[in-house]
Amino acid sequence: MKARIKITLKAGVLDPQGKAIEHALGALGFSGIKDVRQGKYIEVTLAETDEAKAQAQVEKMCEELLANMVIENYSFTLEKD
Amino acid sequence: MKARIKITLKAGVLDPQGKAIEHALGALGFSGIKDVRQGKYIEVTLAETDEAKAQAQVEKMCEELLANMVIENYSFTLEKD
Amino acid sequence: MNDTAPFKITDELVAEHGLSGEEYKTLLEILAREPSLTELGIFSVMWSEHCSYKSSRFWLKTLPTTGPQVIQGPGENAGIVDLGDGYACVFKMESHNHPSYIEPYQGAATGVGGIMRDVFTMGARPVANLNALRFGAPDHPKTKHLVSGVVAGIGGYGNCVGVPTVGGEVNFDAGYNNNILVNAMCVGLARTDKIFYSAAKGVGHPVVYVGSKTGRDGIHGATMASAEFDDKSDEKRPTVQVGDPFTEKLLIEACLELMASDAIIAIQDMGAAGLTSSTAEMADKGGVGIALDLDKVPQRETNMTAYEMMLSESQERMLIVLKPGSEHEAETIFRKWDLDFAVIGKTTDTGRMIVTHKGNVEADLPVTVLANSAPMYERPWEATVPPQPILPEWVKAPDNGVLGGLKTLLASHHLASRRWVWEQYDHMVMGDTIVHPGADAAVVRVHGTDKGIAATCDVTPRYVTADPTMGTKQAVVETWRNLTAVGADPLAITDNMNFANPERPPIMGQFVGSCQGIAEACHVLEFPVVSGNVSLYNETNGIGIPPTPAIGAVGLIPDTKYVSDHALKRDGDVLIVIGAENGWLGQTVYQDIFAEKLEGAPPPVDLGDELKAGRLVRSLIREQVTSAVHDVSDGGLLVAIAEMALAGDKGVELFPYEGRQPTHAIWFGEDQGRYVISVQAEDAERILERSRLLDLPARLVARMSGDDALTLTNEGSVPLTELRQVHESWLPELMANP
Amino acid sequence: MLRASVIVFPGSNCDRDVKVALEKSTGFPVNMVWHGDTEVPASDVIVLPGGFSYGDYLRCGAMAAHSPIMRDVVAKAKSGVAVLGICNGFQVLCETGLLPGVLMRNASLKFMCRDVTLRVENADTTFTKCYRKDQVVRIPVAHGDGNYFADSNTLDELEGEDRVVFRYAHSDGTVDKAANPNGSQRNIAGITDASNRIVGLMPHPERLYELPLGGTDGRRMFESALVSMAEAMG
Ligand SMILES: Nc1ncnc2c1ncn2[C@@H]1O[C@H](COP(=O)(O)OP(=O)(O)O)[C@@H](O)[C@H]1O
Ligand SMILES: [Mg+2]
Repeated sequence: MKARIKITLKAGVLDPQGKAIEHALGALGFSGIKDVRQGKYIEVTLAETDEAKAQAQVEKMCEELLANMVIENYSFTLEKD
Repeated sequence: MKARIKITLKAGVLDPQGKAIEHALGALGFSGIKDVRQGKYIEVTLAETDEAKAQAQVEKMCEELLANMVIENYSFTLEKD
Repeated sequence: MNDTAPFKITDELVAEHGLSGEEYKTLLEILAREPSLTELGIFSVMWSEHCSYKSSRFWLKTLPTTGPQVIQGPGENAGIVDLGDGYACVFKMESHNHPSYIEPYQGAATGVGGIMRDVFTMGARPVANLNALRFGAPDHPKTKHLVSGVVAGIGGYGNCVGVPTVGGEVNFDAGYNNNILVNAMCVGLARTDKIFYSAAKGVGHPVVYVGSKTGRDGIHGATMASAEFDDKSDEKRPTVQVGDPFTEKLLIEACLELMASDAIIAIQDMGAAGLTSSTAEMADKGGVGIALDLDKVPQRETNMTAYEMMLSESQERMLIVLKPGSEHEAETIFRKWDLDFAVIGKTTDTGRMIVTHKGNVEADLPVTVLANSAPMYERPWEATVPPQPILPEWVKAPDNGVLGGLKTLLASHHLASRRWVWEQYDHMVMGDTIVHPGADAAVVRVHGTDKGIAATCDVTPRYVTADPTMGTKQAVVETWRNLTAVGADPLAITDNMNFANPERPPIMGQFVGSCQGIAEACHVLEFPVVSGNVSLYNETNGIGIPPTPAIGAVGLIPDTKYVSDHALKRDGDVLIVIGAENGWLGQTVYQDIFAEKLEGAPPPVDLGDELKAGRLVRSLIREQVTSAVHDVSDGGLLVAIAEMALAGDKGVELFPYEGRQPTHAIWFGEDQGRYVISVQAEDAERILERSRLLDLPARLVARMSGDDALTLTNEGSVPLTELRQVHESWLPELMANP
Repeated sequence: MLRASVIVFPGSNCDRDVKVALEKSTGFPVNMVWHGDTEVPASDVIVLPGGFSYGDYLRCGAMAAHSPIMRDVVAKAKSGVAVLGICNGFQVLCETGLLPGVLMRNASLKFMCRDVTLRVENADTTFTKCYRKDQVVRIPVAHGDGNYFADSNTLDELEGEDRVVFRYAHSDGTVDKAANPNGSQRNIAGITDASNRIVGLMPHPERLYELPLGGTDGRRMFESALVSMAEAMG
């Protein structure tokens, strides 16, 4: 199974990278741009074939390592290969 | 409109981060994990309301700034607010 | 590409491999048969300009490379000089120009990684990195993107590995608009009885692969580095190598740990042309054959062919020939550091490199021929005719007065502070940096001792363009002066010869002139070349870069008590300029900014005077008479004094010049062989006398004023804060907007 | 007597620097402890050094926080052993939860290596005893992710409990945005736990422990550890 994980900053957490991108887009002439936020996108291939178990496994990964729950949220989708 | 953009490394390009995450997951006791790849996830809110125009605008942003087209690919979805 | 499918070697295929028809004919004669595709690939990289030095070898052989301090001259991964007491300094500089133009972050990062491997492969722990960077005009649309990517890449790699980046230079010139230069230098520290070489002596020894896995990175990188750009290269975008500094750090630690044991016969990094050139060179130097089983090579991607594995330039990989029986010990160390380890072959008595993959012999080539048959060209050359000198009177005085002129110069792209660059580099990690970036040369302590290593790099391409021989002599001498100014005994240099297409006789003439300049300066200064690198074909659509022979140099500080820097610090001191003042304005920064052109001959170098002045300054430093020393270079005397005042945050009052030359020529001329020293007022007369006895002009030029301004009698005064502001703000402002 | 241990993670690169600075400042030898080990030898002080553990990949300090040795570091910290996290070590302490908050990318998005001036806010911790409160000290920073972030409740709590140890300040001691090199909340450069024994900071005291390096302001942190131990012994 393939897990596609998005890790995003919680609302209210300052995002210096997002801000810099917003600024740079403005300087490049893109107008009407706002609320740029940068997060991470992680793909993981799992040996697990049972969807529920895979779900639990990915949640555990995110909580333990992939996301810092103080500032980040995660969400993911699972896909059979 | 809100664009949700995924930026991933092209196939074959070394991903040191992905490699290290895979290794760390193994050390944490997750088994059967492979092909971990890390990319970026960027959200942008656009003033543009026309879908085709927004599409073109985001493509331009990706090519010009958000993705490093030498080593990265991008994909995105658009969503009306 | 598929190795096993039958194929025909066509003219196009040969041309795609960068071989000329002549060269391919020679190859057929050598082999007495058609090569396999893998063999063609192997030869193409071995015969590339980058690996074979085919255009430059003839002239490089004329450089002085010996001296009592030299432990290893050119020919190994890096050069080595003796520091005494069992310590050796290992160093080299290398270019990563084309990759950095295509992908500035990764190109520069992998350049740093590559040069560090050249150094630690010899048993040295890297202790300092430097970089010489040339970008296009500040307002060229690509410049900022390239500057920010290159600087971030150098910092990203060096900072993570934990080696301080302590020095370098940054230039902007339209001549580099389409061909930037990224030259990285690494300085390492070894014990003289623990130096490792690449000769794989002895038969039946295991050949071991360690580090990262092999992917399809940079295949054809070595030939790309030797091929001229054209407009299509923006789109072509060959497979870029991505660096992994974390793995490099582990690799350094693991290799140094293994080197502490007795297990290694030979070791070599896999640099350009990866497995091919490392195996060929190791086997050739050891006088043995080598058998490789590619099935054993750790691979990152699936279905890799023999061709791809032999040509891959994946980073962070090393090849080691072990003493038999030590495989287990070695494997334990590399596993501990989480690195790949695989025995991929052995040395043989066949004299051949035999490469097998999936049961097929993919290459079977005679080692000596492979390593030594590369063509050597004595390319036709046309010497550059140096322009006539111009008189100082021909260049007008600044409209804004001498102090206004100073401000303009300090804020110019030539002279503005590079702090924005070096603050992105960790220049203090390892805890031994005692002279930081911003000084004439950086100094790092030999860990745990009172010795120091001073390092610097320099070249002034506008001088070299006008007169390759004199300009390159000047570059060598300027590094020598920079080392002297921090109190070091200059030891040796490395060079990075960046030029355009050598197949054009005027370009080849620049190269030849440069080599002659290096040879003369190194010979007189007893300052040999111990390593180097050549980067040719730096041109796009027939427009070449200015000739840029970057010189990297190291010196020894016998006791760090006697380290000097250029910051004024002792109140009540006076400043003396040592060396002749002729007001030379041809090819100067002043001329470029105020006359908006460069003309005339560059300032001449008198090697005899340089020796005298350098020796005098070094003795004064060792006698602890000086409290600050700075050499006079770009921008001339007033710029040098202003830099000293700014570094120490101490005001000075300049004495009016009363000689025959125009004042602005005296303050801004770039006459060579000069130093400014800060000494106590009561010592001044004695020092002036000592200098004159050596036939070296010397003049009292300023005194510490006790305030915080730079004052020139009859001209007025400018606060240091104002000078600092214009000097420090140019680069941050340039880079502030993308 | 001071028994100090420095943890070595793959990618640590100030481990030797801090060992040398500790030994030179206190006169006692320092243990180096491998991240793969499961027990820290008996120590008064454990130091998590600067560097790029695991390349700083994913998030700074995240992977190191899960190293086998960290279980014992956390246990020992909870049982009263003093812990100092410098730069990457501070990031690791936040990732383990021994200290609150997180260190984000510098507001400039650039790595920054230079001297900064700090105001000592809390001179009662194990590592700041030898400073005076409100003293201004000069110590270098070298980081790309030193932008301290915590929610405002946590920040208020830190301030209320006097747990901010250092703030970025001007040389006259004033604290404002211009003195802040990385965008960190309320100019925070270092914090402590409630017991004043677990301290994390972004600046590198080991880089200014002796005059040839340009100053000795950092040395006091190591001397403080020694003094604290002597006091604890009575
Ligand atoms: N790319 C760089 N990396 C690190 N330090 C640099 C770099 N460029 C310039 N510097 C530092 O800035 C100072 C001024 O550089 P430069 O003008 O070339 O000095 P000089 O002319 O005295 O050799 C030197 O200390 C140099 O090491
Ligand atoms: Mg220079």
